Amino acid sequence: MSGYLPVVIYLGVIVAFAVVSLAAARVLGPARPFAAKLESYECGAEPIGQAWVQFPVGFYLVALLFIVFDVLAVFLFPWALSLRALGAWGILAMLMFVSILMLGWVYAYRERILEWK
Amino acid sequence: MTSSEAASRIELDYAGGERLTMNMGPQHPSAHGVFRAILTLEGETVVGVDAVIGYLHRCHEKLAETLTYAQYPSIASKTDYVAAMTSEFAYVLAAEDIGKIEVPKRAQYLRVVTSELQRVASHLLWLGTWCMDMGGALGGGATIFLYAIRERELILDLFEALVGARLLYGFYQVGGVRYDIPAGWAAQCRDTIGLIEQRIDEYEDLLEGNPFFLARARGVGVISRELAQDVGIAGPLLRGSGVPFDIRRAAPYSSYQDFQFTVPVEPDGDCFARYRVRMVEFRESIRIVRQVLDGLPEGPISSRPGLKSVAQTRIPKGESYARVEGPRGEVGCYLIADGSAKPYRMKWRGASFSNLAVLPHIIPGHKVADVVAIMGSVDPVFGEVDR
Amino acid sequence: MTREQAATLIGERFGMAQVDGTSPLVVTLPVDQWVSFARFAKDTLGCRFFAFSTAVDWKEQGLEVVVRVENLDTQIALLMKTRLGAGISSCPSLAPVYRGANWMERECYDMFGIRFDGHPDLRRILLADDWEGHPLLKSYAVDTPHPPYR
Amino acid sequence: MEIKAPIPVIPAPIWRDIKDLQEWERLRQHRPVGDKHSALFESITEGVHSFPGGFVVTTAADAFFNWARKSSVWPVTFGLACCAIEMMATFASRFDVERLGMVPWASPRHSDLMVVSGTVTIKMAPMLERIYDQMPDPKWALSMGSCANSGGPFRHGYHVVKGVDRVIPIDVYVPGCPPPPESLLNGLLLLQDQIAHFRRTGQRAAPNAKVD
Repeated sequence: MSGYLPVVIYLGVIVAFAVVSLAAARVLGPARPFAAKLESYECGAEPIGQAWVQFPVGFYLVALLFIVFDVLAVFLFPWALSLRALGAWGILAMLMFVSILMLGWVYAYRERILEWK
Repeated sequence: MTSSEAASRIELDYAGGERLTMNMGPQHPSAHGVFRAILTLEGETVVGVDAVIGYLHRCHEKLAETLTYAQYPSIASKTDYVAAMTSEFAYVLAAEDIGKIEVPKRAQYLRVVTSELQRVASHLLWLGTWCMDMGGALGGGATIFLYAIRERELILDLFEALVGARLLYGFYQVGGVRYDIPAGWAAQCRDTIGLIEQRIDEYEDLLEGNPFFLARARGVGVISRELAQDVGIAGPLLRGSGVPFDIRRAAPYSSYQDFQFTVPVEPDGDCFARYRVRMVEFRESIRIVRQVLDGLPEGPISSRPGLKSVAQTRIPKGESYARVEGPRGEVGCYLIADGSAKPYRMKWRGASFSNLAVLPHIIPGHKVADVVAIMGSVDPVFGEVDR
Repeated sequence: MTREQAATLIGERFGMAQVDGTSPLVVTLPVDQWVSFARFAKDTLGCRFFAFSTAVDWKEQGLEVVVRVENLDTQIALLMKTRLGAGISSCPSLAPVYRGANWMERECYDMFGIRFDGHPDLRRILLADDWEGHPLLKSYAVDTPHPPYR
Repeated sequence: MEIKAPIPVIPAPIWRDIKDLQEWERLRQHRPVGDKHSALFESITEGVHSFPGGFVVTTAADAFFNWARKSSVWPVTFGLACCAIEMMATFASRFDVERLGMVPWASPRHSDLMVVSGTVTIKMAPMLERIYDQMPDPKWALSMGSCANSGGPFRHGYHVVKGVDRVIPIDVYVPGCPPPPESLLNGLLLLQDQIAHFRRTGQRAAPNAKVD
């Protein structure tokens, strides 16, 4: 059980860092909100039009693709570290995993999502 | 019709995506000063530009009617404050043209040296800010900016030794120039331009081998030859669109005819062409400066020596339009004198005003990121746009 | 096409215009021939480069609009002038002929109050849209205070 | 293809229907005069002061906060005119401001200092004020160049605001037209001294009689 102590301490430090920095900002920072300050910043001019506009779907798809390959990266790191222990099976498993994602990438490429029209 | 109604009137006809009206406002890192473009976007493509200028309108032309011929040149240098020498040059040339005031040969040569050095300094600032605008694509944003400003400081040291000021000088006066070059200035000038010449080759290797830079500069912001002349853009923009027009060659003033230099012309009129034209202009200006330093004649530096005689310059009745090839194009001064100590009317033809007027014609259809690249390649200076 | 040929051509085609000066050919025109002369200069004389367009306030004699166009290949420069007559402040616009005139004429309207008829969108370009008065007129004092910034 | 975009009507800035300076002063009061510490911080310091010798803690805290604020003042890049070119030269390689801990930042939301470098015109004044308003609160303003100090060579122009302190409260004035980078650095160091001597009660080291 004691093996998990460093993990708990590490989680504590992460949470403490987040809480302390936010609390310090709220306590020490002189918050003086007033109308002009809370207006949305548009290079100094009055905001024109609303931002709540239907965006083209291209933006969303690019974000989606990023998520997929980000998850891929998350799995690659620990795999790379422990590759020596896994041996040949590890490589085979990762190859299958990556090829599935490559399938998704090929589909995205053929659907011309990446070219910005 | 308040702005909210204007916004609600956005048509939904195009590909389902609504149009977003966005403000590339006066305070914008790539605005090169106080320029506000109200962009109407569909996704990433710009479909409409409404340029709003006038945020730096400092009443130059009205002030010119209240200041005498000796007072105004130092204010004139604030129109194109990145190239202050060539701005004063136009006003002084117009006044001398009306008054038929003769400028001694040495003063003409000094004027050519300072204008060409000013062109190199101004192009250095252009290169720096343009590459910083294109940001991360060129290796971490401020790389070229820090190099270019480092070189520009060397030229500002030369001007500080000559005039005492770094950016805005009162060097030109009606009838000649105010200061003569101190001892050792010529040698220091030769070293500086020699150093800058090698550094320019470094910048070219750094940039032209960079695929990001080529992708962002080639084929972006194409100005056709016909549109260029129709809107009246001048200088590197005009020569970048294939029109071989340079005032120093077409109508040589202040003994430019004594020097050999080539006028760079690029046919295809996009950002890369303008970049090529300016890089060649670096070397041509350095060549001119060398020729001037070799052939600098002796003699007086002003036909009206002493500040008193300058202060009493009376320009007889008449009018004239004098133009100078500034780093951004044709800087002109249309002067109407009525014989008193102050001009009756002074119209300042700023090169950047016309160069900026071409933007609403070429920006629609580009991406938002290209707008930044086009703004940088047009290189407007807003003292000259808003006057 | 040298300057003399251009001068003679102008003389025949536009009888009313006086032509003088050498480096810029100064052509003084009546107002009604303004747009037709501009089109003539652009097409036949080949002056496609639009340098600038401005105005001058001659107090009693009224406003005068000045336009300079150039032919970059043959170095012919034309300085077109037209006197609008005392008290008149409207002039036909050159924007349909030269696209460069768009912003320049907006500035003339902003500074002199000359209404250019035929101009696509005549708004103030340098001053705020609700600025009272036209500053470059001789009747406008240079330091007219504008509340709230004295 | 000629795409005609709907040209949005730009709403006139608020000062259009202001009759005179008094009404404008009354309107400008909408901005609470920001002191440099928050109300919660004040109440904590009051509590600490109730203990004997509590001043030791608060002065130490003050010194620490002032040191932290002084050594990382981020200027918003607000270049208007010729002084902006000299400001760029100060930000660049030879007269580096990053030695003072100043990172030139593009958006007012992340910056503490506004260097007004250039002529403030009447069309630009509302924009300048809005950007100053949108900066988070412990903020300072430095007026660079004689145009920003008092209108400078364009003082008699009809379109020029006779000095930027008619628009926003200014802490340091740097003379010059344009001020060479050395004098701008001198102004920035003066500002850092001013920040360093900030007392708990929130007054500036030298109260600016004209604005406060």
